[in-house]
Amino acid sequence: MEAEAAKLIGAGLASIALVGAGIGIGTIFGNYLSGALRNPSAAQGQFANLLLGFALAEATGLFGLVVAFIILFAF
Amino acid sequence: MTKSAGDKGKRPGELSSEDRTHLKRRLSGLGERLGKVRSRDRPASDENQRGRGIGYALRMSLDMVLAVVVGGAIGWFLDRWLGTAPVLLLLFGVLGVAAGFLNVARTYREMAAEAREASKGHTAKSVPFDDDED
Amino acid sequence: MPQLNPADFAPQLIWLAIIFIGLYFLLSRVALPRIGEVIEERRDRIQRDLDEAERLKTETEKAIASYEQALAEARGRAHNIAQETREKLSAEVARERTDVDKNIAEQTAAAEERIAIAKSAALLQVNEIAVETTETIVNELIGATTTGDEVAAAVSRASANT
Amino acid sequence: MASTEHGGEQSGGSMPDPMHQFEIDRIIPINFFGLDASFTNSSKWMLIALLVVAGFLILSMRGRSLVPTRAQSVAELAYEFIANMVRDNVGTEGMKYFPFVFTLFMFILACNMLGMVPYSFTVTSHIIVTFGLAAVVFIGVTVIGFIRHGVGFLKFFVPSGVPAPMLALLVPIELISYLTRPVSLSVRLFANMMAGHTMLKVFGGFVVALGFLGGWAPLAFMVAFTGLEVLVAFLQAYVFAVLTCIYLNDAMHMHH
Repeated sequence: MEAEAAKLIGAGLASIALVGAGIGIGTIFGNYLSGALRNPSAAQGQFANLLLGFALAEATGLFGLVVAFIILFAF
Repeated sequence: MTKSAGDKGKRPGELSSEDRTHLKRRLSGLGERLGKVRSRDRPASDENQRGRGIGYALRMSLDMVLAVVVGGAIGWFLDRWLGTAPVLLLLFGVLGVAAGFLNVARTYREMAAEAREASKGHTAKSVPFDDDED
Repeated sequence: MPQLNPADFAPQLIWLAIIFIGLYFLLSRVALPRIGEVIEERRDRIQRDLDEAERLKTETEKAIASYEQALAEARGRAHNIAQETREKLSAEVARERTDVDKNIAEQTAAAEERIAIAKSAALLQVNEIAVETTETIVNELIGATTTGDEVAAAVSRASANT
Repeated sequence: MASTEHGGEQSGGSMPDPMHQFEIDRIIPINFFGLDASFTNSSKWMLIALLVVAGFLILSMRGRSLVPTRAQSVAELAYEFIANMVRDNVGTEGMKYFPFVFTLFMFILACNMLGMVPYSFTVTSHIIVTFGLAAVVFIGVTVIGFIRHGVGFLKFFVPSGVPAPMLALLVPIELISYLTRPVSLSVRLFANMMAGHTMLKVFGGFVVALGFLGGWAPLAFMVAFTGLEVLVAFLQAYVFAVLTCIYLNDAMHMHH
C-alpha cells in the first residue's frame, strides 16, 4: 500500500503545476484588460494574442495534470 | 394630405411646400428603416466573434497537450509491439510536442485572420499610455 | 474513476449508437424539415413584404417627383402667358402711338403749309401796301408823280437792305 | 447538487465519494450475443435526452405559425444557430451535413443540461461516450475526405513546398496532429463535464459537513458555480459542434 500512497502524493505534487498556470492566466488577462481599457480600439486586434497566451499558459497546467493522471493510472 | 386650416385659397389636391418636405422626410425615414431591416439579416459579428474566440481558447491548450499525449501513446504502443523499449516513446513524444505547437500555430493563424477581418474599420481614438497603473 | 471501467464501455457505446441514430432520424426526418419550412416561409414572406414596401416607397417618390414637375411646368406656362400678354400689349401700345404720331405730324404739316401760304400772301400784301404807301407819301411829299414801277423797285431795294 | 443522494451520512460525517455519481448501474441486464448491452442509468438519461430534444422540437413546431410562439422561436433559434454555424464554417455545400451537426449539438447540449438536474446522471461525463461521438465525427470526416478527394486526401498530411528529407519529420507530425483531433474533442467535453460535477459534489459535501452554521459559504460558491456550469454545458456543446464543422471543412476543401 505504500506505493499507492506514494502515487497519490506524486499526483498531488504534479498538480502544483496548476499554480503556475493560474498565475500565468491571471497575468495575461489582467494585462490585457488594463491595456484594453486604455486603448479600446487596439483591444479587438489583440484578442487573438490574448487567447494564444491564455492557451499556452493553460497548456502548462494541463501538462502537470496529465503527469498527475499518468502517475495515478498508468503505473 | 393637405393639413391646410389657415390657407383657404388652396384648391383641393394641392400640396404646400412644407407638406412636400414633410412627406419627403417621412419617405427617407421609411427608406432608412427599410435598409435597417434588410441589413438586420446579416449576423451581428461582435458577439459572434467573442464566442468563437472562447471556442478557440478552449481548443488550443488541450490540442497542444493532447498532441504530446497522443504522440507518446503511439510511441508507447509501437515500443510494445517492436520491443524497442523507450526509444520510440521518446521520439514520438518529441514529435508530439512539435505537433502540439503545429496545432496551436494553425489555430492561431486562423484566429488572427479572423480577428483582423473583424477589426477592419475599427478605428477609435486611443488613449496614450502615460499614467502609471500601480 | 468509474469512467475507466472497461466492463461499462460496451453497454454505453451500444446505447449511444442506438439513441444517437434514433435521434438523428427523428430530427432529420421530422423536426428539421418542419422548422426549415417555417423559417423559409417566413423569410419569403418578410422578403415579399419588404419588397412591397420598397416598391411603394419608390412609387411615392415618383409621384412626388411628377407632382413637382407638373408644378414647375405649370409655373413655366403661367410665366410664358404673362410674357406673351405683356409683349402683345406693348406692341399694340407702340402701334397706336405711331398712329397718333403720324396723325399729329400730318396735321402739323398741313397747318404749317397753311401758315406758309398765309405768310406769303401776307408778305405780298405787305409789299403792295408798302408800295402804295410809299407812292402816296412820295406823291404827297414831293408832289411828283412816280410810277408804280419805280416805287416798287425802291421798296424792294429797301426791304432788301433792312 | 446531488450530494445527499449517495451515502451522504456514511461513517460519521466523512466526505461522500465525489466519484460515486459517475457509477454505471445496470437497470435491465441485457446480454446481446455475448455483448453486455444492459440498459443502464446512462442509457436511461440518453433516452431522456432523446425524448426531451425530439419532443421539444416536434411539439413546439406543432402550430407552424408564421408568428412563432415562445417554444417555437426557441426551436427556430437553435435551428438558425447551427445552420449559420455550418454555413459560416463549411459553406453552402456543407449544409447536407447540417442534420448531423444539429443532432450532435442538441444531443450533447441536452445531456450536459440534464446533467445539471439534481439526482441525474451526466452521460457526457463518461470518456467512452464522448470518445464514441468524437470517433463518429473523426471517422466520418476522414471518410468524407477520401470520398471527395480519393487518394489525394493523403496530401492533407504532406505540407506543400517542403524538401523531401523534412517530410520524413513533418508527415508524422501532421499525422499526430490529425490523430489528436478525436482525442482532444472527446477529452475536452469529458474533462469539463466531469470536473464540474466533481467540484459541485465536493462542495456539496462541504455544505453537509459544515452543517447549518458553516455551510453557507460553500453553498454560495455552489450557486455561483452552478451558473458557470450551465454556461460550460452550453459552451462545450457549441465547441464540439464548431470543431465538427471545422473538421468537415478541412476534409471538404482541404487547405491548411
